[in-house]
Amino acid sequence: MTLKSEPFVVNLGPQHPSTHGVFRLRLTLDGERIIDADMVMGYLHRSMEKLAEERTYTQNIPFTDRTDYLAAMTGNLAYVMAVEKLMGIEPPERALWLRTIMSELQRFASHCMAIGIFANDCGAWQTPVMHMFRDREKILDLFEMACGARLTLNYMRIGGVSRDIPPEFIPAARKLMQDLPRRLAEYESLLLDNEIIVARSRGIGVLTPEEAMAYSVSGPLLRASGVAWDIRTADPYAAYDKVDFDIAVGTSGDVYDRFVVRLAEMRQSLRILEQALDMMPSGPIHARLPTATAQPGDAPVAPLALRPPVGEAYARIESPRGELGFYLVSDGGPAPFRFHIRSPSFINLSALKKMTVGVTVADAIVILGSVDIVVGEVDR
Amino acid sequence: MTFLAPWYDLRDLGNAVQALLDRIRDWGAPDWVPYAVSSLIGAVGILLWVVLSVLAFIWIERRVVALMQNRIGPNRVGPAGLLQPVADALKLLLKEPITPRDADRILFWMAPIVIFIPTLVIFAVIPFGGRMVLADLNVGVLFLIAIATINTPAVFLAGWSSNNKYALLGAMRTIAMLISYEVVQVLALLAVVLFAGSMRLGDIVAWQQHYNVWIVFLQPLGILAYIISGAVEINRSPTDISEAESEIVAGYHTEYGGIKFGFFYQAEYMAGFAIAAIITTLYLGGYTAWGLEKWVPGWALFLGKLYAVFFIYIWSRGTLPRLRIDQLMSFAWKFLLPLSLVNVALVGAEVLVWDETGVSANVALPIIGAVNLVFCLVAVVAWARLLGHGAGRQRGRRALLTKEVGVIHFEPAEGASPGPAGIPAAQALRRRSGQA
Amino acid sequence: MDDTGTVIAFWLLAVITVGSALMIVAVRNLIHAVVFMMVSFVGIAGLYLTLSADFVAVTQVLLYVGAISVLMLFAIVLTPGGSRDNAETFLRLPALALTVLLGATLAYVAIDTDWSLADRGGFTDTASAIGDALLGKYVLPFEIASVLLLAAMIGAIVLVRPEASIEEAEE
Amino acid sequence: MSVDLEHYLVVGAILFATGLYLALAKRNFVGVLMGIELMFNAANLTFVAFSRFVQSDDPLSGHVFVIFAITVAAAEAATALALAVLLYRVRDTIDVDRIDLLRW
Repeated sequence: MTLKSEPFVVNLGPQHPSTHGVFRLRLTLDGERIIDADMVMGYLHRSMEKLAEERTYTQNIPFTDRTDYLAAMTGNLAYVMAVEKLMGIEPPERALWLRTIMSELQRFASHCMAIGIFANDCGAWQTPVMHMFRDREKILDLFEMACGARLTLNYMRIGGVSRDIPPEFIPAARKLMQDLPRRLAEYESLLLDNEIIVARSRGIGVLTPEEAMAYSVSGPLLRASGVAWDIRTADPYAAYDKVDFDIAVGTSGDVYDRFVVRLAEMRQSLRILEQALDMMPSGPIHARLPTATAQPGDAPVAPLALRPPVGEAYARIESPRGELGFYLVSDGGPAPFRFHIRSPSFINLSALKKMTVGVTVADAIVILGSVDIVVGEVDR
Repeated sequence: MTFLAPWYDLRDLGNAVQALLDRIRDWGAPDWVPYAVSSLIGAVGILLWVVLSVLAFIWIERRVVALMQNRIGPNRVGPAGLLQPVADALKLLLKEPITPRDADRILFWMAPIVIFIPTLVIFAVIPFGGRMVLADLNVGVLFLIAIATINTPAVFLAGWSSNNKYALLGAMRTIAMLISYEVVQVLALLAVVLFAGSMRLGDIVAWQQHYNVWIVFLQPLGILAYIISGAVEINRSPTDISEAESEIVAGYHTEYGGIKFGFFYQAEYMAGFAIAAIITTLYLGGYTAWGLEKWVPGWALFLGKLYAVFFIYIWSRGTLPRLRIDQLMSFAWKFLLPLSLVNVALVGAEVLVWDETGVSANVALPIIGAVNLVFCLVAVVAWARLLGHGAGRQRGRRALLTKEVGVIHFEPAEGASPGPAGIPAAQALRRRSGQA
Repeated sequence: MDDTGTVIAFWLLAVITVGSALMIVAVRNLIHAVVFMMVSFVGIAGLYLTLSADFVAVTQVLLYVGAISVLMLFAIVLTPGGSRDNAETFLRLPALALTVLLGATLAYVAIDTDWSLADRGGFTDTASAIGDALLGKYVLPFEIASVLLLAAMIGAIVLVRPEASIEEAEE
Repeated sequence: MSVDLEHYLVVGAILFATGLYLALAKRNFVGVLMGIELMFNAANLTFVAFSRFVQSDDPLSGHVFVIFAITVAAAEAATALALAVLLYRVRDTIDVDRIDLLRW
């Protein structure tokens, strides 16, 4: 005698309040329990990697704002680092420190968003998001001061940054540094000790270190599973080898730990920022670039386009979402021959099925929130 | 002047109505005329009050929650945004009434109306003042519960007839929750009835007035259980899982737009007021306040308390995340139900002892209040600990800080279950430590 | 019972009750049938009220409308989409004949018999009297009913428990 | 015009007949169950009507019986619907025509 029950297929998305963009999760349910989960991506595919092959290296920088639009700085940074690696350019010291400051500010802002939205997914009706936005806005103010934009920043340049920070930046940043730890303590006490958040996230969506590594997840997701892996320490870039900070590691690999790790990382970001503000040297912010003097033939390209030597390069950084890598192949022309983004959101998402099968719908939403995807980066 | 006096006695609007009815009777109208007139006045009065309150509280809730969220809230339409609810209502009225193609058309249109009625009918038995009650039923408390249950099929019909999966999920969740929390609700109210010895709401208020004690002081656990189950009934966070926005979009009313959604919205607020009114009447002394009702209009006291209770729900909505359905169900069945049962038994014993010994109320009530308060605190804390909640090991865990790259620190949380295809966590840990 | 209000109420409620009961037979959609059944139950509760049986009326709403109808809706949703019609079996005509006969007989008996009517007003307070009766004179049936409910509850749970968990329990 | 015992009894008779027809003729298990519930209600209505109108030393007994009947109906409904769900699981149908084999 067999028992029959009709599976119930629910499409979470592409239009759904909690898929953080146009991402579709096709759940097969038995009651409230998920027995199968399919991820359907591509609703936001803009063919960036192909488009980039038609544009010069400099023109590609704005694209990198628009993949992970919640962390444009780190997107910029990873791309220009790849180009610099390809061309063998060494940015000046001040540019490296500026990049560090901007990356950490961006990390803080992005984690604000991640945690706020995660709390929203848990059902806290907008309040944590709004509180987190308050602080994120202040960081965006700093960005506006530095480069005039708030979201799609286009700040990094190949060989440095687009412009130096104005004189009022450092005092404003220092003032913010004094404010933020108090706010952070507020969030920690508000959210970490919250019985309902603990009940909703403890022991949910567990990834063991083995599984996490097998799925190649990175960033807070990997660290929450107990693997102390942070590219800032493992493969230092910018000025991270000169500052002192710790890797925040969770021990249970569940949703709660991802959230804890992000909060701890925000504290570490503040630590890095304080050191960086103290240690920032003066000097040029841009390296001298080898200008393209001879244009081969009569190719219709922009004048002064950079022509990296033939070869390939992969540069990776620790973006707020994990290992963000840019792989570039140059055929010596003004545009990359191949442009590939190793986007952490996309790869972290691959573990979603593993985490969601067997839990309830409500858990799946929280797990998706804990992965912290940006669909612009998933679909590119 | 004998005729005018009661008209100006605003402490109880029932007097004014009575004066009017007496006039009508004096004119020699048949018996049913004053009866019909008083019903009409009551019904229209309640309807007006409810609609105005809902409009006001939509604005208040939005402003208060905005305050909690560092926002300003509606401030464009009218002075301080006061006309925003009116504008919203107009917008809903003018929207196109969309019916999904595969919906069950009749039920789809019927559900918003059906859900509207019981929430309105509840107010008929609520005493707003000494004589301001439309129908002081003999079985008032039972009536409240019975009418509230009509919501259940209405919600189900809304969810089912939409022919939408989110709506169906929401409807199923709502039914499961309402049925579970109804039991708790009944038990909480039963304890009140045991004290007052009557199911008539007017008698319960009179009892509280007579002994100068609000039942909340005798029934801390009861009001706790009732507030929580009330939150479940009106879908307010942390128990708003039946319309959990982040999970199932809007639950059973996902497919509803325009004025049909307006009905649901209004009904939800009205149900909130109904719960607040029940709490006020049964636990907070209704329209009385230790003799204050001699100077202040009773209905003003009542409304003040009602709005204060409703504010709790606004507050919780602005602050608390949502529980999962199984957590909420186990909260009802494992936590509230046993405690409510014990509570009822305790109250029964107390009332019995009080009756048998014949102690004066001045002695008995403080003792009962103290005993119940201690019982409430001890039982809640002890039972929560027993079920493994609120203990230190659960909460406030901070991340580990390390500088060593590539080292693995892993110990799975208690109760974490590996996924179906996963490596059991403990096994992985053993393997890991073996390697190290 | 000849005051105008009661008479109007009775006829209104009687029409609602009987009409929706007949609609249960007539409609083709099972969910609609359950809805009509709920309306019929509410109508019966109203009839109880005209008989000054307030406690019974409220209990009727609480249990039939709030619980049993919902159980039926649940049963319909938990069973396949295909069997949500409200069709009759081949026994339709014999059943119709039988029920018409039975209804006519009952009605005839009801009208024809000379009941020993009491000239008594409506009840004033039924709830406490019923409570006294249940815990006094009828305490044994009351206890038996509670045992019956418990048994039914356990039985229902055992019946629909998934097979797997039974096997697990046996292990 | 007045309303008397006979009126209620006739309403009860019609309800009972309707319920009986549902129980006899409907193909769906839930439909049959609805018929049974309707018959319960008809009986209850008759009880309450008698309790109100007929001479008795203990007129409220009718109400008490109704309370018992409702209790039994609740128990019956719960069990019967559990059976319906089980039946569907086992036989893939809740059509009473097709479950006449007297075996699972």
